[in-house]
Amino acid sequence: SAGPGGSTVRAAQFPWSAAKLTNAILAEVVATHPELGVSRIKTIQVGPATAWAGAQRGDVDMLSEVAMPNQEALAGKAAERIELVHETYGEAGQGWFVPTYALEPGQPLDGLRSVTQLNDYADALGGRLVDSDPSFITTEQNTKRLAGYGLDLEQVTSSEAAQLAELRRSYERREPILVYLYHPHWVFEEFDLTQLEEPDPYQPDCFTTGNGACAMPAYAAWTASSKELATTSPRFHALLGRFELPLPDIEVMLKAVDVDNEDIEEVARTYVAEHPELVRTWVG
Amino acid sequence: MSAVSSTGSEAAMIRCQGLTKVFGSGPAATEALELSGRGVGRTEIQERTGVTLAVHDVSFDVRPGELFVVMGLSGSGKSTLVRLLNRLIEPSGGTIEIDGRALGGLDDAELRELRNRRMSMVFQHFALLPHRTVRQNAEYGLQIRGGAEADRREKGEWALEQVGLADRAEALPGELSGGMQQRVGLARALASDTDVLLMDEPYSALDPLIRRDMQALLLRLQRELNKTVVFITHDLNEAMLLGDRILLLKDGRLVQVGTGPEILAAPADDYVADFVADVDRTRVLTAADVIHQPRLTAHLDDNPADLLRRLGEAESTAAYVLDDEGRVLGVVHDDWLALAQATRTREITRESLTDDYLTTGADRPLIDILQQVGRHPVPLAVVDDERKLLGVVPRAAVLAALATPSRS
Amino acid sequence: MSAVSSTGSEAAMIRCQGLTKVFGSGPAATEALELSGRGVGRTEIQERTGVTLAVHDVSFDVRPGELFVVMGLSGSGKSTLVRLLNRLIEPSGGTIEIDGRALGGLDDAELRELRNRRMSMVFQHFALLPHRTVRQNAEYGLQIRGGAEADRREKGEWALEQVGLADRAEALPGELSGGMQQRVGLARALASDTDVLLMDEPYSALDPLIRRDMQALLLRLQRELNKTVVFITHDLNEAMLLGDRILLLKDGRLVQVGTGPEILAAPADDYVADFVADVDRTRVLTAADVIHQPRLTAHLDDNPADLLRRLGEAESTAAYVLDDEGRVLGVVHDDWLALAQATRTREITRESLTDDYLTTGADRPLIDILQQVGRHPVPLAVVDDERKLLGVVPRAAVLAALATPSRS
Amino acid sequence: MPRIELGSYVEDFITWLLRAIPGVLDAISAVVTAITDALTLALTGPPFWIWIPVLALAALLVRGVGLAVYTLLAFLLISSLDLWAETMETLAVVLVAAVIATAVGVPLGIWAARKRAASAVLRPILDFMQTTPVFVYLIPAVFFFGIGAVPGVVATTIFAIPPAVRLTELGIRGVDPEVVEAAHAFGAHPRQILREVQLPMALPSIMAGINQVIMLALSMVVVAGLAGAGGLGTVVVSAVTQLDIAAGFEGGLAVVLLAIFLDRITAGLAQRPLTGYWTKLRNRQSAPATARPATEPTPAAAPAAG
Amino acid sequence: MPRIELGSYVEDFITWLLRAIPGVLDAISAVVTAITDALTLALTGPPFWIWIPVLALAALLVRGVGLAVYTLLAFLLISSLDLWAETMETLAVVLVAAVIATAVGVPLGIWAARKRAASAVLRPILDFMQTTPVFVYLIPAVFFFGIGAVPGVVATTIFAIPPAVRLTELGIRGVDPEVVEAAHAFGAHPRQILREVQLPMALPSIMAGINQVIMLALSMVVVAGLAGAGGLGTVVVSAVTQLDIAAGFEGGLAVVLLAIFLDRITAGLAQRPLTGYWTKLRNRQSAPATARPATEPTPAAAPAAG
Ligand SMILES: Nc1ncnc2c1ncn2[C@@H]1O[C@H](COP(=O)(O)OP(=O)(O)OP(=O)(O)O)[C@@H](O)[C@H]1O
Ligand SMILES: Nc1ncnc2c1ncn2[C@@H]1O[C@H](COP(=O)(O)OP(=O)(O)OP(=O)(O)O)[C@@H](O)[C@H]1O
Ligand SMILES: [Mg+2]
Ligand SMILES: [Mg+2]
Repeated sequence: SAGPGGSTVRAAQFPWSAAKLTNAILAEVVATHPELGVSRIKTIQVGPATAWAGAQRGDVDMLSEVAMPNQEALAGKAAERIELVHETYGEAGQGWFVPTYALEPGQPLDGLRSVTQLNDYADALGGRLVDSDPSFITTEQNTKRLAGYGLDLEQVTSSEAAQLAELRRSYERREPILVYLYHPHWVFEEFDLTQLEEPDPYQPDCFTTGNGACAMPAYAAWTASSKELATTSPRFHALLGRFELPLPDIEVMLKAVDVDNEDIEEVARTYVAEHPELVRTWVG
Repeated sequence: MSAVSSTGSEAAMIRCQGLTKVFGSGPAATEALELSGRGVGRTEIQERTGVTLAVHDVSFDVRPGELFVVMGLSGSGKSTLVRLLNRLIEPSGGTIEIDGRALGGLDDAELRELRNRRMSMVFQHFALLPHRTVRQNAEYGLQIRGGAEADRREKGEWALEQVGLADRAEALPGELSGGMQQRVGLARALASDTDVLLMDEPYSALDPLIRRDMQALLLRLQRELNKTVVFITHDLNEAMLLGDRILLLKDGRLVQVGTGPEILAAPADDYVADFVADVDRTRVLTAADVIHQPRLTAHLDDNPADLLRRLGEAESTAAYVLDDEGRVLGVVHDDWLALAQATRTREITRESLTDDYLTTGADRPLIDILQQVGRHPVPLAVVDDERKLLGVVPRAAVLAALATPSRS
Repeated sequence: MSAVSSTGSEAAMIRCQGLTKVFGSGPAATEALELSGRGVGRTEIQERTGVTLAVHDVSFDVRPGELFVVMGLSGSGKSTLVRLLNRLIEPSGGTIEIDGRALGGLDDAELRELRNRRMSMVFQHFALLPHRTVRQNAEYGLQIRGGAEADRREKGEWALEQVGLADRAEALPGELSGGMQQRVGLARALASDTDVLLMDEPYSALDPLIRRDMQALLLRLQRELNKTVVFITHDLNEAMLLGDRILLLKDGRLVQVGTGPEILAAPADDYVADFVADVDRTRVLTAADVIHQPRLTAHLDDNPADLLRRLGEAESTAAYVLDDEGRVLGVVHDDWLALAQATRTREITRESLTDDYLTTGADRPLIDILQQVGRHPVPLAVVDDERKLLGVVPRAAVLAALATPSRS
Repeated sequence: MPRIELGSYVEDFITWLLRAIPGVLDAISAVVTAITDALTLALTGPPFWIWIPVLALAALLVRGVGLAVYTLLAFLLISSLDLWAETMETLAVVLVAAVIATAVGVPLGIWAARKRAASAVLRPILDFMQTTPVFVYLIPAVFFFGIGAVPGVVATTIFAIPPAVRLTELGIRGVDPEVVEAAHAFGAHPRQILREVQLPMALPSIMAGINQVIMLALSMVVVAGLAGAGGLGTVVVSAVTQLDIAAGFEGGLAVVLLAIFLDRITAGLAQRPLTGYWTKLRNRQSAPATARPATEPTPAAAPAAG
Repeated sequence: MPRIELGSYVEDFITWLLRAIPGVLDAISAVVTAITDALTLALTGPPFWIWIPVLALAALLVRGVGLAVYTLLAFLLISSLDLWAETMETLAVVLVAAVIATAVGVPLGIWAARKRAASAVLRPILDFMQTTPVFVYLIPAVFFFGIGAVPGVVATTIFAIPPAVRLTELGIRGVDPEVVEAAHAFGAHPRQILREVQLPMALPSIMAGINQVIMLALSMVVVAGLAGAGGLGTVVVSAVTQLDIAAGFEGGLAVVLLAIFLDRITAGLAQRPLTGYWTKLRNRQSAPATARPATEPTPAAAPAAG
């Protein structure tokens, strides 16, 4: 919809900081570059499922921070209207982590380095892998990995919030815990965590036809855009096709937002101001 | 037993034919009716079928302007009967006509119209609206009827004044004593100003003074506005005082219907006799009930000597002297007669008559004439409006009438 | 006015001193009390302060085994008064002692104990437990008391039989008629078998027959088990029949307290007179109330000639003959006396006496002696247990006593 | 057991529905959106220092000084937590949902109280409405009505209707049958009996139902947030995903303060006699006119909602 | 407005609490876990074809043939949807939460009915319990009790208590004061009055409260799943987050079938006279003994929970 100073873009905003940051950066870029023909990015905060359900109807024009391959199935259902346009960042690592303090000498997990050793530490870990949301694709992958590695651990799923709360609880009590986590995440800024080594790297068929005894695939975030946007705001659509953020930058910003409680818009503004070349590559 | 009057049915305000109500439903109810038809008692029916036969085959007429009293043992079906009359409960059998219209044939709107404009009811347990003030309760029937606020206000005010609660108009029912609550229920029915009043023990919680006022009020309303009233009471004296006719129920069946004195004089069975035994006869019985033919009356042209002889035979000392139309002129005493005989006077002179006698009307209750009976040598004279002698009331007759047939 | 008997206070079962209850609280209540102290009427207090003075400065004693009746206008504070007696409502002022113990000093447990074991209550509006059967309602007091199931069952059964509801024991209160519900409330109080019974219009919904039975039951219980009863009623005849003494309330104040005949004979004011005007005197008044000194009695050794002269002076034709202890031997007639005078007989012989007379006890109600009064030349004789002549009842006296002082 | 593919039939049905009656759905959506937006605009448009006195005044009129003070402090606290706008957005959604739920629930409850059959049919439906996890119908709701306030309002309304129905039914069934009988005896129309006898006498129960409607509506704030309704739900969800107890608590506190305010206001509206200043004012005004204070009969009020 | 950092104080307080009383928290956690686990084990241990007849029999005894048939069909449907184990896990959590909520809520309701002050104090607390978004206290609950069934039970219980309190209070306040007065007049102890007069007479209202407790507990299934309690919540969340309407609907349906079952069972337990076969059996047994059927006085029942 075209306004006096350009059109308004409706962006779904997932309720986590990375998504908010991405949208804030895009909004800042749009504001400082009127030639993009977008007067405003109107964000609507929604959960992924609702967002994609709305996307199927054409309620949103773009989605940022689309976690892949987690939301692949969701995105598939909206493919008629919306397509994934570009990877914002990739090669984000994920895997199983333990608190670093627990690895120290004399601590319960002293000597734990690799996932293959986990059966020896099952008792210390309460026999649990504290996984995240049951709907994550990684939850399925972790199930296969537990079987593949022959680990005798219970896979506890709840929600990301509960999982992180459990992590904090263990931290407070200085207890050992095994959690699945992914980058980029503020949690790494707040807690000192160590990722367990994986003997075998990720193979594409590992979780489909393979035995599941392999590392987790790298994680990526994408930007998705409605096909309509290409006609209503072609320049902005083109920008989305080039929009990328370096992973370390994101983690720095996440720390500022989530750990130091800085204002998201402020962080985004500073970032845009301090990275003119990056912005120029986006704007083209 | 049927109490349908033989005079034209178009005259009846309320007419019930074979009215029956069974509490309970299904085959048990049918069985109960059938058992009852075979004369099985209510308690036994209750035990055998589990349903209660509250009213069974009751027929009666209430004439317009009649004050019709219903009495009976506790649980004999009186409340059920009046509830049937405005179809608050549907009869299991029988028909009811109000002013010639069959109640069963009315649709909802007509029934509402009838209840609202023709009949109003006073409930045994008051059934006031607890969240409304006394005034609002009193105005309830009118409010349903709709119409001008001012008129409603006025009638409500009037009704509350009648029952003596005008000063508590803004109180809530919960703040009133039992008798006051009952009077609010009364005011609600009165304010509606309907032809027919159904009153279920309306005065049971009232003290004697207020009750007396309420009785007078009801009689006045009936007389002046020709209201038809069906009135349930347990107070025999009240029933006798108010009731044009009294209906007696027993175990849901009609036992007797008639005027108070009729029932007193000829109870249908021992139950009725026992029921009315406690009545205060000084208030129920009237002069007419104890009237006797005078043993001896004289005329002015009677021969004194002759009269004196008859007096002696009758063991009396004096006699009423009447004129040709039978009007009382006075009393002649034996001493004057003896004198007249001695002086050979041939006729009784007007001057010889004394006025040491008393008269009363035939409809006066005994309580009013007790003082006058036996004050004089001649018994109390019962006269009509023209002072014609109808009879006399001897002292002994009063005492005999007042005494109850002794209970076993 | 105080009704505290002067005889020793230790004799009182219930003793109230200056009992006062104001519905409402705070300064308005204080003001109301103060206004009332200055003699301002209740209606005015109500209007000025908004609170109701339900009971004000009432003092009385109830003796053990006494049947104490409370009467008064609707709203005069009767229900409030009995509720004060078992502290269902806290008095605003005054004290109550039950069997010598101040009610105000009891702690909760003692109060419960007292209510459970010493007093039971019949409520004006029944207040049955709607979710329990008639039987369970009747057993309620006992169930609270605890104790053997069988005993409870037996007493409950007994009480239900007394009130004639044994066959409805498994019904729920909602399925009963008004009078039946009232009798369940009665059974509940009776089953508890306590010394003191507080009864708030317990018979108001009963028909005459059952009511008569219940009255007899109460009198029997009182006589045989020496129960102390505080009984509220609006039925004057009931009050007179049952009440050893009657207390009359008006606007929360005590107006008069005394026995029925006392009140009838000497009403404290017009209110009381008016209140009792409607009473059925044939049942309230006894022979003792209409007793007269005989104008003439004779002894066997009286001179017949002498006696005949006295008889003539008294305008009588016969006289009672008594022995030396004053016992009635028989009646002597003027014709025998005339004969004796002619034959110069010096004494009255036993053979000359006739037995055409009737006797009665002093406590018989007039209704029972009406038939006997005036049947004979001698008036009805009132005698004590040893046939000593206490007096006579002339016909005129009965009629005069029955007549009401006429109302304006 | 053979696997029954019940779910897919339902999914097909929903898809079919979506194609069959898009007009209707869009119309509903448009109406609800318009109302909610208008209300939101009205509430968020004027700044907090205008609204707070207005709300406090309303509290004063309806209930009295106590609630007015509470209102003042509570809303000041909310705005000092920087949650004013979000709270007003939530208030708009909750008001719309609660009014709809009451308007639907109370009549259904009346119906259920009158007809045993209606009650029997409604009961499992109410169980269904209350226990189907909102997430289940949130997605179809988004399909039907699009992202935004509408699916939130719809989900909230569905969840909040049952207590209104249940407690209305309970209340009306509990009314003394003799009083109802008396009303019949005076020829009252069932409508009149309902309005003048049953509803007023069932009022405590109905008000408990409305209280629950409001509480349940507020408890759905977060879910409404997930569907894009904005408001405090958004705040809470973000806070929770960031494990930010502080922000989450503040968001929750704002909801609770709002809940207490609404609870008290509705309770105040139902109270007989009214204790608020409005009544006092009215009485004071009418006094000189009629020369007798408080003779004005308090109108027997139907409950706050229709 | 100056920004008040209320949230951080609370966060600090929670953290402090966690450090100060870990023993207490662990004990609570252990007890609730033990109960829930035992119940879960009992429910999920035996296969469905053992449990279904047992449940149907219970339905028959408590309520009658109708509910027995429903129970049979409903649970067969659930197991044919492959949701048997999840449903039983959910049932365990819901039962524990509902029993605790009733056991806490009804006494609080009694207290509130007796003392105006208690009622006034409780009211905002109840508002708080019902409207604080569960997500807000879910995180502290996980802090305190660890991931698993316990925070789910705790959150569910907190959310489900208020209707029990409110409706118990409403019911007891609605009891005819004259009947209570009569009980006093016969020297009944307040405890006896409560048990024999107030509770039985308030039963319809209290049962409506317990119904709401169960409904609200079931409506929290998903939230319990978010805290790691497993059961149907997990099914629904996974389905919904993947836009799998079919699976979501099936999960929701299982919850609803369970809800209807529990609703009817509790309603059956409260009904007077009892209509189930248990009563009929008992009557039939007692008949020859006393030679008169149905003379056995039905014990005036206190509500299902104490
Ligand atoms: N709960 C109450 N609140 C306010 N006023 C009350 C309350 N109960 C009684 N009253 C008032 O107290 C007065 C006395 O009432 P009470 O019930 O004692 O009268 P009563 O003599 O028993 O009358 P009745 O014969 O009609 O039963 C009445 O004016 C009544 O309005
Ligand atoms: N709702 C009901 N359900 C079952 N039985 C009932 C019902 N109402 C009345 N009955 C029964 O019907 C019979 C007649 O009751 P009704 O109320 O008509 O008596 P009544 O003559 O008015 O008695 P009372 O003088 O005691 O008021 C009684 O046996 C009663 O138990
Ligand atoms: Mg009756
Ligand atoms: Mg009274």
